[in-house]
Amino acid sequence: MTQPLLDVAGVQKTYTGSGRTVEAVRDLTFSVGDGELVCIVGPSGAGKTTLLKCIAGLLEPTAGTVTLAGARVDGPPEAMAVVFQEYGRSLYPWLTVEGNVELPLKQKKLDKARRRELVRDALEAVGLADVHSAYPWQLSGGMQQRVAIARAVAYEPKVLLMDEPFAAVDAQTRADLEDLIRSLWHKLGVTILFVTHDIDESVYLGQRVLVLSSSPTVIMEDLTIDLPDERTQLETRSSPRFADLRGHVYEQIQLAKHRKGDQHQRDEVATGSHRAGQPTVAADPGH
Amino acid sequence: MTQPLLDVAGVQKTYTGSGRTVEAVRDLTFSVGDGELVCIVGPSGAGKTTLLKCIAGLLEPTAGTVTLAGARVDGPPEAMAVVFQEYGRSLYPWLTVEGNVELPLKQKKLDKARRRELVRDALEAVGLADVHSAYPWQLSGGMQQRVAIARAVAYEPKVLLMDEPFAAVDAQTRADLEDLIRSLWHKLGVTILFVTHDIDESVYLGQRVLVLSSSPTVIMEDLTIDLPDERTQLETRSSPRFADLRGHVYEQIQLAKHRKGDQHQRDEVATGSHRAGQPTVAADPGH
Amino acid sequence: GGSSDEPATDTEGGLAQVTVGIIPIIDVAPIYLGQEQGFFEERGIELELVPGSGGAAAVPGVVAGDFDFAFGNVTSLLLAQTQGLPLQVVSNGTASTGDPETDFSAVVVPADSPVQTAADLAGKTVAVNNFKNIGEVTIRKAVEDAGGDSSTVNFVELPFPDMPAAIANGNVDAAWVVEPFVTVATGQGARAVVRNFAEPVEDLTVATYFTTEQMLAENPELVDDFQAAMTESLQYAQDNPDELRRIITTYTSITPETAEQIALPSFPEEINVESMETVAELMAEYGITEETADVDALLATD
Amino acid sequence: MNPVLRWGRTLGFALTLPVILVTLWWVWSADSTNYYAPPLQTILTTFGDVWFSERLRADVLPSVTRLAIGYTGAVVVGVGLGVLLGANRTLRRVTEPVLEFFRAIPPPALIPILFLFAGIGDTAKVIVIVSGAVWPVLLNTVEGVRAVDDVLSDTSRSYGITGLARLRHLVLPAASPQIVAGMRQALSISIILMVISEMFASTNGLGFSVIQFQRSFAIPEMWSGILLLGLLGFVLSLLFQLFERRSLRWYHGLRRSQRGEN
Amino acid sequence: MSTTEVRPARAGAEPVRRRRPELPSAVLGLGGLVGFAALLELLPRTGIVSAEYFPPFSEMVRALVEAAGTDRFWAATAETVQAWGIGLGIALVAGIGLGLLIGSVELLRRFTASTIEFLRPVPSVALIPLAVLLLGLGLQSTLLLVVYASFWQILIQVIYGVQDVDPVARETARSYHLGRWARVRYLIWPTALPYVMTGVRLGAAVALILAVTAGLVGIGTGLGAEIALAQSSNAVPLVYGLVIFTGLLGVVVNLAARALERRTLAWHSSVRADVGG
Ligand SMILES: Nc1ncnc2c1ncn2[C@@H]1O[C@H](COP(=O)(O)OP(=O)(O)OP(=O)(O)O)[C@@H](O)[C@H]1O
Ligand SMILES: Nc1ncnc2c1ncn2[C@@H]1O[C@H](COP(=O)(O)OP(=O)(O)OP(=O)(O)O)[C@@H](O)[C@H]1O
Ligand SMILES: [Mg+2]
Ligand SMILES: [Mg+2]
Repeated sequence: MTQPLLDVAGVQKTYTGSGRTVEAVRDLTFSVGDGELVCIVGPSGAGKTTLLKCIAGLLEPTAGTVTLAGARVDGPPEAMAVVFQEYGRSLYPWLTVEGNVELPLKQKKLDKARRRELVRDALEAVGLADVHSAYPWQLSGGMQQRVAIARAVAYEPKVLLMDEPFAAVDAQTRADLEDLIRSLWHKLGVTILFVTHDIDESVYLGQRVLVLSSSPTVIMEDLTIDLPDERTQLETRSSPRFADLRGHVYEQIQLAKHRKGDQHQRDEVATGSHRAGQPTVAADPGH
Repeated sequence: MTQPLLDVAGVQKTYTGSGRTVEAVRDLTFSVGDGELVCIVGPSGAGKTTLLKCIAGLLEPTAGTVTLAGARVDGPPEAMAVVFQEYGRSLYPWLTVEGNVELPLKQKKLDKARRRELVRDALEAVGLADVHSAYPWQLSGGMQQRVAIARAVAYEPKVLLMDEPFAAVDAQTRADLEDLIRSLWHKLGVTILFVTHDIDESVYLGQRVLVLSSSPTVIMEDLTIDLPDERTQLETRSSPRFADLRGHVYEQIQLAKHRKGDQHQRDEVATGSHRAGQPTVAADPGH
Repeated sequence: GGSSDEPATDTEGGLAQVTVGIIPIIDVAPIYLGQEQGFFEERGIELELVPGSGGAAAVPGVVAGDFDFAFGNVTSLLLAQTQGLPLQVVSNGTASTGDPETDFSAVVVPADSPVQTAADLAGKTVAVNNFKNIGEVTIRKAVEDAGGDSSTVNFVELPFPDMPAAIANGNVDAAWVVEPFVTVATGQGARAVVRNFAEPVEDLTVATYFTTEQMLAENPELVDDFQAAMTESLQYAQDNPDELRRIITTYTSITPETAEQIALPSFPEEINVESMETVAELMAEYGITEETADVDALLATD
Repeated sequence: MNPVLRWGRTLGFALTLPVILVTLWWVWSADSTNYYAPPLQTILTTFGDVWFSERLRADVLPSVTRLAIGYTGAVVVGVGLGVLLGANRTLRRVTEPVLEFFRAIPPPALIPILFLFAGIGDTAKVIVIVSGAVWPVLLNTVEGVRAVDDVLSDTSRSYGITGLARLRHLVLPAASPQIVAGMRQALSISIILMVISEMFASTNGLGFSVIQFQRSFAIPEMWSGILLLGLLGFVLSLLFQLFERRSLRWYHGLRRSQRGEN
Repeated sequence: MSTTEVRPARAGAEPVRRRRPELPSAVLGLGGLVGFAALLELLPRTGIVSAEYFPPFSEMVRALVEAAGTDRFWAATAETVQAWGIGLGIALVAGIGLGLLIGSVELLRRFTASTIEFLRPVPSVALIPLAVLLLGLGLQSTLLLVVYASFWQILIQVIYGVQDVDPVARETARSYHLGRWARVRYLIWPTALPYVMTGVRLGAAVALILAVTAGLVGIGTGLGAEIALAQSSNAVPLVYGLVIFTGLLGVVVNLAARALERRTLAWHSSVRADVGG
């Protein structure tokens, strides 16, 4: 691992308010090296978004610290871009697609020609070159999501946080975007934290995969993906090692879903190893 | 096929306004029998949401008609439930989770006890029994989406339209929900139109899969899924027939992505068969 | 105010209930005194006095029948007369003392003002409470009598209470004030240059009580009774200045000390018809009315 | 739809109800003997005599000038202060009671104080207009700023769009629907306060004329003035609509498109 | 390509919403009022304005306290509050009812727009003679003025609020066949509520202003009439004392409105951000 850039130490987050207290994240500790590409997977409601927001300096952890490049994060750090899960609401409805992508660049004080270029390239990369002058609300869900991605890409961040960025796009586009992210990562050496639900995606994309437990959340597994660096959709996905890793993550997720932070710790104390927690009442009541 | 319930005939939809005119849907004709489960796949921006809204009576087609149970649709028909792609915004922030699910039931004039029961069952089915009194904005993205699903399920509709309903949930939950939908479909005999990006999902769920071309949209393929009716995640997905069908749809989608309605028709006239259109400029500019 | 559409309803005690719209200033002290002394009750009238700010509300109040009688200054009534409103004057209200030294109304200027006589007001800015009203008429007459050109006076509307400050701050060159503000302004160093009620018109009738023609026609006895009671009240007021100063402090917020210092108006029983005619002519001359108001038509013949 | 037809429709919508109401008024007042409610015919005749004359320049123009300055002032102060208070909770809590205090004070009671500080000229009148019309803009701006979508807000923060850029690119556009609602309220309140301000220390103006007519019992003239005030309000609101349509194009477009109206 | 180093926090970036211990609003608000009072005390004391026309705050309060010892004062207050309460009540019911109706029926909105724009700017004060003539002096006329002035404010707010309904939420309601009433109750009303609350606060203040003004111009009784009386008697401290009292009534009204808002708008992002979380 290269020298650690991001350090998450004992982060805990409890939401209080309106008579409901939720311990979303129990205790997360991990670090990410400069230029790493880390995928985060975990059940719905595990606290992935919460974690990302804490790292982005948008939410203050109840306990623990996030350190970026040696300094404690207590506000949105410079040169970091975030793609939000709620992509639709993260686009400015009063700006055109182009305007949305360009706005952060203006803030970066880039000159007009450079902005133009970056905007055009980014929109082309996500396949939206022809809708640059439309408003976000004139676009389909998947197109909106791609605008949000283009915005982050055009920003040329040092650290890129992405919260299920491909959830609304079709399989083919998704594959294209995955390759786009990996190529960007190669080209720019950007550090990427990538939250996804798609296990294949996490394995295909990442150098490491973090598996989170159900809320209150701890880290179930920190898996290094030892696939070759040069990956292609067809070959990589059909390699036996890919299948192995994929299967492993899948298992962990299924475990995670039925196991919460507290059980996890209890288990560890009791047996020193992971054991499947009891299944929840959910799912398939018809049978 | 059972007697046709829904008939979509020559539907075309052009968006005009704000100086931008988009022919989203060119010409769609198909019908769905009573009690069928049809999946719709197509590239991002193909017009799937547009089509669903036309069927739901929320959008008037520019040309063509939608007929439901013999009557022309010109407003939201009775006993139809819709799960919107923009799940977050379709939940009422001023109502609790429970309140959101219960609201349509009140409208159905069900008595209190029955409503309670339906709400509880539906929330349990989507794995949210313990957050019934939270507000939607206190939930994670995937949880919000499941609330929207619970609302549709509790409504016990005759026709259920779902627009990428599982986009924000993790793989395990997604599998559970897929089985939930199929079991509901068996139990209640409801007719389901299901838009998804996940090819495996469309094959696993549907009796038929409609593949749409890029916008302006036509139907590229109407594929009957001849898998056995009794499906399980493990067995069905590993069957060779599943792989075949999956591969077929995948091919079609890739074709669809690079082919628009006009090309499609031109091609058909010219050669009488499908041919891959030219690839777009998008994707992976880094290489 | 518990007003009734039916004028003068009989109460159980056989008293006629009469509503009178007044302005809570010094000028209406006699009616308060008369009420206190029982002059109205003696004549079968139970008086209800409804304070208002005059002008805007009093005339429509009478026309609409909310007030049986109301207090108003002569220019307003003359103006209403030329506009064809069916009003009738029934009793005197206030009059100038005619004393150019101590009348209750004055045009005041800052102590260091170059204005020494009424003539000097020409070309100056003078505050009055209402345009085209009694202040404007009497001031213009005073200016002309002193040999100035009254058409060059710039009148500005200000409420009386704001005038002392406006003078002190130099917002206006001069201001026409009535008591207690004459005392207030002079107490703060202002100087009175002209007593505009006392000098230009002799024995000026300033304000009167009035009703509608309808009331007069339908209820002549009541009007008579009101008139008689008013006459007695005015007389009593004229004869008992100390009583007058005392009663003022009961229905206004004027302090007893101020009440001791202020100049009182005169309360003659009779209206000076001649002064009203002069005012009517002046109003026509100054273009306030299009034609000369018919004073006789306004005065209730009894 | 072709433009002629659209204009026709717009005009039809705009005129139908007024025509009905005016007709009713006309019929109802035709043989009115009530001094204060003269026949509409009389009022309309008077209207021409009174307003199509020197008064248009001498009275209407100064009024409209003061109105324009006062309204602009109210919008600038209201939006400026509103953004400040909306964005800063502590400041809002400190100042709210004081502002509420001022808001509840009747302008006529405030006027003497204004005379003390601003003299009796046009400045005081403009301040009267500002002091009354600022509230709807202020309140709506505060609420609009407070209600900025959290995801949008987070987006801005994470891209370092802070300070003035945040104001210009996030806060103002996001609050603009509510700010515009406030500005629209303020427009008619400005007209009302223009009249009230001209009740004191005035020598000209539309409100001044109306009050003078009222005081000198020139009732048809007074009514004609009220009609003119209404017309002024109507014309200004038309202009305002043009402004609103331009500045909130995205908002109306968004609503319309998602209502499936295009 | 960007070579910007990753730095801890942007210059000028807002800090994370921290839950630092905060003074309660009551204390802060009171602080604001005290500061304002101090200013009022200092202005005349330092001679910036003449104490004769603008007495120090302490004298205003003394005059007010003195007045508060009389029944007359409290009767006047009761009258003003009564006119205010009834007037605002009528304006609220009418404004909200018609606002919901006009706002949600496109056709109605188009037909009434021009008339509303015409009537709105007509000042209440210009209607005084008419009010007196139609309704006589006293409560009814005061009410007409109060209702006329505050009604428009509430109406416009409600109409704008109704139009702010989120399109996806609206489509949800349509597709689930929420009836007219259910749509108003569960969709339109909650959406418009923030606007309505602003309307209530605007309308409440305007109603109070008109209830007092009616007294000031002599068609009603109550605090306005008391102020007019004090003015015409040159009781300067009392005038200001009464004006201050009126302002304080406004503060109380706002407190009530805020409390109501916190209850009804707990879900709204504006209130959410305020209570933290
Ligand atoms: N604003 C909030 N107030 C209260 N609770 C919250 C809030 N936001 C999130 N939560 C709770 O915190 C937990 C974690 O939420 P989070 O959004 O981080 O999950 P997630 O891992 O991103 O899930 P998903 O994959 O569904 O998006 C959930 O139980 C959620 O209910
Ligand atoms: N309100 C609108 N105004 C203008 N154009 C629109 C509007 N809604 C959709 N479109 C356009 O219509 C086309 C189809 O959009 P639609 O939302 O139906 O696609 P979709 O198939 O649902 O895509 P996705 O899978 O990304 O959700 C897109 O090109 C989009 O830009
Ligand atoms: Mg999330
Ligand atoms: Mg869609």
